[in-house]
Amino acid sequence: MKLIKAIIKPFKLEDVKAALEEIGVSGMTVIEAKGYGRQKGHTEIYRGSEYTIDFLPKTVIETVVEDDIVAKATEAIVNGAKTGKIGDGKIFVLPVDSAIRIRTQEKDSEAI
Amino acid sequence: MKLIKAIIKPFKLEDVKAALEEIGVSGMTVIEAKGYGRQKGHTEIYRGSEYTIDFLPKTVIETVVEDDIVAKATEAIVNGAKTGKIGDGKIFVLPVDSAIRIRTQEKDSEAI
Amino acid sequence: MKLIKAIIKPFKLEDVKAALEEIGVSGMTVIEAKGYGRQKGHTEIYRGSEYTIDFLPKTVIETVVEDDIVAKATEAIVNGAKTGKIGDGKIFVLPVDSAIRIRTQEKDSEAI
Amino acid sequence: MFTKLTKITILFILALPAVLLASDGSAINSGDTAWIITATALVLFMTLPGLALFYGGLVRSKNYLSVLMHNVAIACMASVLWVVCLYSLAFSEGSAWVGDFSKAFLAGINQDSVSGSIPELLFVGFQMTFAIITPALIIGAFVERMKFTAVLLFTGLWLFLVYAPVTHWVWGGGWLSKMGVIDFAGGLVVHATAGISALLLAKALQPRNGFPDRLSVPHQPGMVMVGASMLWVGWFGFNAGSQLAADGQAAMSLLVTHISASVASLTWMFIEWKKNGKPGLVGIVTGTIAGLATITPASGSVGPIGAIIIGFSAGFICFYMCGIVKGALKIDDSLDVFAVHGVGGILGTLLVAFLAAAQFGGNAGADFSALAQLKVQAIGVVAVVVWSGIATLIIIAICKALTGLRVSEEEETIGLDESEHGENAYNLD
Amino acid sequence: MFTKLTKITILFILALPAVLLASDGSAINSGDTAWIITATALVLFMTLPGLALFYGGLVRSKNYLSVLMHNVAIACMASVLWVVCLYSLAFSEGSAWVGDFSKAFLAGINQDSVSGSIPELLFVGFQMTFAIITPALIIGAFVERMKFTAVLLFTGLWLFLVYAPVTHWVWGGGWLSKMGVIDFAGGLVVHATAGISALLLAKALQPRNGFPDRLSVPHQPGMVMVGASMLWVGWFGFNAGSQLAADGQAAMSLLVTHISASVASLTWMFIEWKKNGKPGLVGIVTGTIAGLATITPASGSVGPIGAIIIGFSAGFICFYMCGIVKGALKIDDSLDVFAVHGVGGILGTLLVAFLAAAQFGGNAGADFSALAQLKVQAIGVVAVVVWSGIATLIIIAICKALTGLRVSEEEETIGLDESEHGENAYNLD
Amino acid sequence: MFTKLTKITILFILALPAVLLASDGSAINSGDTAWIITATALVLFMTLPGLALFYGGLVRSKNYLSVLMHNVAIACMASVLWVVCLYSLAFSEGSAWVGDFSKAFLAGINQDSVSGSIPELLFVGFQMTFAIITPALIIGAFVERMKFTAVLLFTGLWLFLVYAPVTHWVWGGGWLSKMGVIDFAGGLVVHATAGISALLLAKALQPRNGFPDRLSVPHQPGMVMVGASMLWVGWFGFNAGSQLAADGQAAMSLLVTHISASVASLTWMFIEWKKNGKPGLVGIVTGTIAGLATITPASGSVGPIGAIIIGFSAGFICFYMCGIVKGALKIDDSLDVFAVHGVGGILGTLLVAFLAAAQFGGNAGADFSALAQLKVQAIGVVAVVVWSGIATLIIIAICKALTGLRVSEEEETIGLDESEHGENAYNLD
Ligand SMILES: Nc1ncnc2c1ncn2[C@@H]1O[C@H](COP(=O)(O)OP(=O)(O)O)[C@@H](O)[C@H]1O
Ligand SMILES: Nc1ncnc2c1ncn2[C@@H]1O[C@H](COP(=O)(O)OP(=O)(O)O)[C@@H](O)[C@H]1O
Ligand SMILES: Nc1ncnc2c1ncn2[C@@H]1O[C@H](COP(=O)(O)OP(=O)(O)O)[C@@H](O)[C@H]1O
Repeated sequence: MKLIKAIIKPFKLEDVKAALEEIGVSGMTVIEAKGYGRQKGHTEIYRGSEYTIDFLPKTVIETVVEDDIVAKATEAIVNGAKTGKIGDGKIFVLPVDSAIRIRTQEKDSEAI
Repeated sequence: MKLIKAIIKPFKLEDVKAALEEIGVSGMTVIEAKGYGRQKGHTEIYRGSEYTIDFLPKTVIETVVEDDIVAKATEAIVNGAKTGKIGDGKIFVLPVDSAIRIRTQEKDSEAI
Repeated sequence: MKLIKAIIKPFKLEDVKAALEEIGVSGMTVIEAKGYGRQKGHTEIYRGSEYTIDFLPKTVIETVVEDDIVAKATEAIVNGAKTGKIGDGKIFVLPVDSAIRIRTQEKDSEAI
Repeated sequence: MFTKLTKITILFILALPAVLLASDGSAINSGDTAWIITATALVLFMTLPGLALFYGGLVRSKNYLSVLMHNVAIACMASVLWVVCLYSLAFSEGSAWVGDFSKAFLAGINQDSVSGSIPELLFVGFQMTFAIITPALIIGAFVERMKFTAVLLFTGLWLFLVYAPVTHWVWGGGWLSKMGVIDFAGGLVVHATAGISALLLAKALQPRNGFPDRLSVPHQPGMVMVGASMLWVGWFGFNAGSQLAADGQAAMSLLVTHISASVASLTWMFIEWKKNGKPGLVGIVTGTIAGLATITPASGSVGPIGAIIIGFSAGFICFYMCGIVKGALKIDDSLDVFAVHGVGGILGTLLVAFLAAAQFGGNAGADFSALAQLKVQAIGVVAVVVWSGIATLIIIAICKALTGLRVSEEEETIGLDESEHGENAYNLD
Repeated sequence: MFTKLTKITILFILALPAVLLASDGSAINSGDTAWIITATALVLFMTLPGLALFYGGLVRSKNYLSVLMHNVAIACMASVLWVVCLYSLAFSEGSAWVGDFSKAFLAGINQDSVSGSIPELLFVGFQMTFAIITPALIIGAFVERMKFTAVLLFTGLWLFLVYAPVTHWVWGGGWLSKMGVIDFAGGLVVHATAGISALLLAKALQPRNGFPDRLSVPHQPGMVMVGASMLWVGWFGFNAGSQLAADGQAAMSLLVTHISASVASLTWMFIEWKKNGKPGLVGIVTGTIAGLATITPASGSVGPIGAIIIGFSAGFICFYMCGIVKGALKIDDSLDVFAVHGVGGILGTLLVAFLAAAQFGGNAGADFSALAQLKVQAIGVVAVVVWSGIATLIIIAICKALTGLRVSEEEETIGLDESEHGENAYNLD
Repeated sequence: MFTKLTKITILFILALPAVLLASDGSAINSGDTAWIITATALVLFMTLPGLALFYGGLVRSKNYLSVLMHNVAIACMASVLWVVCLYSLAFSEGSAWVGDFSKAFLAGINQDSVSGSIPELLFVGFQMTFAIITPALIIGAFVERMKFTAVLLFTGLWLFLVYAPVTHWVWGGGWLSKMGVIDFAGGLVVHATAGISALLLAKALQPRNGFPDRLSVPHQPGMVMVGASMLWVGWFGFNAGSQLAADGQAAMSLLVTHISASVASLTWMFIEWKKNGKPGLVGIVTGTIAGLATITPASGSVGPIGAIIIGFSAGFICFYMCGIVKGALKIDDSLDVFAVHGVGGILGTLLVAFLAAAQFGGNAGADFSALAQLKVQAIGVVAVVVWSGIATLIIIAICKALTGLRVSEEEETIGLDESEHGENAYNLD
């Protein structure tokens, strides 16, 4: 099992969700975040003073999947999230030791 | 050391915290999230238009514990978080290489 | 590759970001969280009733880096985040299997 | 001489719009009318959105919209019932106990009807805004757990059984009014009735889950302050408007209202500072409301010195009452309706017996006897408290039978916004 | 006898401030003036911040500031243009179709100029607040996608081509006024013009991305309620202020306005409850606005019974119109400007032909013929609808040519706050 | 003849409520009174919650509640002190420099006391709201870092040493008033005093941590707009209320106030658009406030043309002053109190010397000399600036000695809401 952590542009959430569902991944947890990277932030000017906004709104999607569909899942995320412009984000894959469904105490592949 | 990542219903946070404390786990980090899974979202109707809310509010609890108490900790979380209804959430266990307490630079088991 | 997950005091974010940039880490994702640990919460009193606030605002920084700079990076975070007072937070290091840059599909060390 | 007279006559004709004659010979004064139209707007503003925000900021975010919903729905219901027959029950002649239905649907009242120096229709409208805010005050007792159907039923019955008769007693020419009770703008009619009913309803409803140890803090203290500010400004309409004229006494009412609010706010702030170590925003503005509620019955009688005394008493006593109700009585009168409005209204009603006296700068005549007045005021308080109490218990019984009072535990946990109204307050993406 | 006269004379001199004589011999009444100054403040308050919040709470958080910005910029533009020449075009004599430029820059109007019983400058100011809110209503049609430059250009042209002439027709002594059309406070002038123009503009702009299936819910329903409350309170100034005097009719206007709002709110709430299973906050306050818009043209003519009928019709018909516009017509009139204001304004304009009659408690004389009046009202509706429509299409064409109507898809995705105004609404750290 | 006279007499008696005679023979006008009661409510509304929201939206979320707290506490303190003796110091006869204590605790003023054509108690109340907002304006200079104890001490002393004497000079019959200075509604008394004191206090306090490079953006620009809107509406009470009557000049004051606000808003918006590429919400509404502050001293003298000129100057000059104070002077006058209010107030005070002239549509008589008036105005400005400056430095020294000015760095980092008031602004779970 792997945890796929995808950092994407917020307005791409719907597309990524749809892409994941298409390949049968239908459980995920979504977190609002702020990102810093090559994509430069911007400045806002209020009453003549400049304020630099370094961190840009990003959305983190976490989904735990079986090892064999990691590749398909990351591909789906890329397809859903890609705009081709800087700041599209990253996907990280982390190992997961085990999973439990709280409601039923099912374990691992049954749980996700 | 393991990172236990539990996705639960928000109003169960207090119960889970209490259950974890009881078994001696007294450090954790909590993040608001939105979840998507078998539990269906709902619709809201404004002025005759239907809006589908896919993502439901969830709370993510992350706690890093020694390997030997992982089982006890997940059990405690299950006990605290379970309502028996769909949408109770999941627990994922991830391996952790190392830990540092920022204040003291203590490492690993001393740090958590 | 490792995922460094640092839980810090929110007002230290700028310092940690600066410290990381100095050693060449210039990609990170930041999440607001609430923490529970040795640092006690506080009480607020409204109209004579006491309310206990257990969870304190914390900021989670996640950055994926090459294995060889993990040590430098955690050191930088400690330097940026340390106030020496209880509640300064923790750093956890987790293994990462792979990384993808969504925009270019570059992989792993090219991606971060 | 003749030309002078002619000139006067001409001038007079020009001045006529200012002194429109009603069919029954009494005159509408445009200045008084201007002020009372404004006061009507101000008192409506107190509820919508003033009180709604004041209360809404104090609850958890998952119940915020339900509080606003209660305010709107109660306002609409009260307005319709007012015109249909409550106005008639409160202000038509009837008996010493209650009016009759002679003015139902405002029968017989038209643009030319006069009440004092203002159009009677305006008096109807001004008083309507009081009939809106009074049941809305009770919301504070039942937030976060009462069924919406029960809210509607309770309010409807309460307006008939409590508000209309008590208003008749005190302002509509009923027995308390004949006895000479002083209640300028509603210490009894508004705050005592609402406060007592709130206490009993809170008791009947049982506390919110988590009371008293695991409740959440007010979800937006800033919103509480905004609501309190609107209440403060609107209270000028409430108290100074109750003079029903734009004159010197209206000015005095405005001033003493403001002073009492200021003194009570500072009193509350300093007590809190001393007791808890920090002066808080929710505290200071709760003091404001206590000061406003307490001066209300007295605002037509006292002077600045009296206002300072009332403000100080309000801040002091209401502060401690909040703790007593929740701590000692263990009643979850959630937003302190009784401790602030009930206690404040009663306190002011009693204090005015002394502070109306000329020695305190009040405007009572030379033959005023504080003790005699105190007796009348005490009778008023007892009567209103007892009657409001009994009627509220009856209404609670009816609601229990017809709708049930309280939502299920699951609905309470989810929050009323979603479970009762299908909406969520903050969707910041 | 003589002393009496002298006394009268003295009294009169003392009373003079109340009856200031204007240079042309007519008199300013201080009470009427007091009320209309207040009404002017109330109507400004309706837009800033009332309407801004009402609309702002309904959009997504990423477009919230842009809605506020539209309100402020339109208010400022309309104010300046009003003084420069719109007032003159609307209210100077001119022809039956439009005024002239004789009062441009308020030429010839000074502190002593009188209009009825109030200073003409006050009439200018009061009417200015109507010229502010009317184009601001249209914002609801184009939120979340229209270019800011186009908003400014559209508004400027619209005020000249639609608002000023229609105002002249109905209130400025133009042809509809001569025909005897009843439009007390702007069912035609304000709501019908804005509603029709909104519909056409929404159609021309095309729907927002995601319409109708993937739109987001209102970002803060509580804010919608706060805005609606402010509109409600301010509407007292709008309708009762349109009497231009503090008298019995002003009181009646206030009362019927309030009743219609209350009944429409409850009607909407119960329909929604029945249809969707839950009574919602956004729903009930939309009902409020529908009730207010619909009574507007009738608020100088009907009585309480008429107000109840109007309120009920407003709640019922506007509720279903919301669904029809978005569902059947598939026009993304995003915040239902046409369904609520356009339909409401037209509905009230037609209903008043019946409800002004004495049988319904209206104030029409004995020789009033509902059918004859209905014909006039219908002519008014058709004329205003047709003219607003044609002019709006022309203005849209001009805007398309000069500025373009719509932001790019990327800007829309990012949200107008950031892309058009460089700001973000919520920075809670 | 006789019957006519009788009729007149009868009419007159009926009209009497409108012309209540005070004990000293002067008369209260109910229309004027109605308007000034309303104006009093409007000016209170400017501070609570108008200014509180305007300022509160500009700070970081961790200091938002402290800003509201400052507004409430200052309002309460100023109100109490006003009644205790500030009114007396400002408006009793005394000397050319300051009043005396003869009216302390409003001694000798009752319901029948008259000031002009309104009750003196109302004048007391109206002026009280000015004494509330003026020190509240200074909050903008010290947000996010000043100790709450110091805020209270500073404000108390400032009202005695700056506000009361300057008010006496200009409005209380003092030396500037005798010299003929024009300051209709407080360019000098309110905006110049507050602006200068703000600048010096900001300098003494030192900048906030992170100034100028690492400051956070306004936490809720929408809230800034809501506050500004309330200030705008309330300003009608401020300026048109300063006429103390409901007459043609009040209408003119309202109109020029509104025009200046509109023109200044648009000016600011277009400069920002041109300079920064985007027109922002915070910018346009800051322009609004600049336009309102600048017209304030002139709003009793100028016409529409003058208002346009003032509005344009205000938008232009205040825009650039914001940059100069923070950029060139490096003073962290955090919310631009000096650049907007100080500069605006002074600018308007000087411009009125020209724009009051009949050529610009002002209401000065034929013998008006702009240059002579300019000299008087300049003396007024210098005197007020110098005196406010000196007194503020003294007060700062006292505060440093008794309470200290600034919270610790840790408290500043945590935010004043939690460290000073023990509360948090947003608890959305
Ligand atoms: N090393 C990293 N660790 C964690 N998150 C990262 C890392 N690098 C980038 N990110 C996240 O990915 C987002 C996009 O990265 P950025 O460098 O701006 O663009 P791109 O991915 O197109 O090169 C960032 O805003 C940040 O949230
Ligand atoms: N594969 C997954 N990866 C990450 N989070 C998941 C996954 N599946 C479910 N979740 C999270 O768990 C929550 C509950 O899951 P759901 O399928 O609705 O109910 P249940 O756990 O009772 O079967 C979801 O809302 C989501 O936040
Ligand atoms: N075992 C843990 N797992 C996850 N997060 C933890 C753990 N222990 C502490 N934390 C996080 O670190 C923060 C600081 O920890 P705390 O014990 O209060 O202070 P310190 O790190 O100085 O000992 C907590 O608020 C919590 O967010």
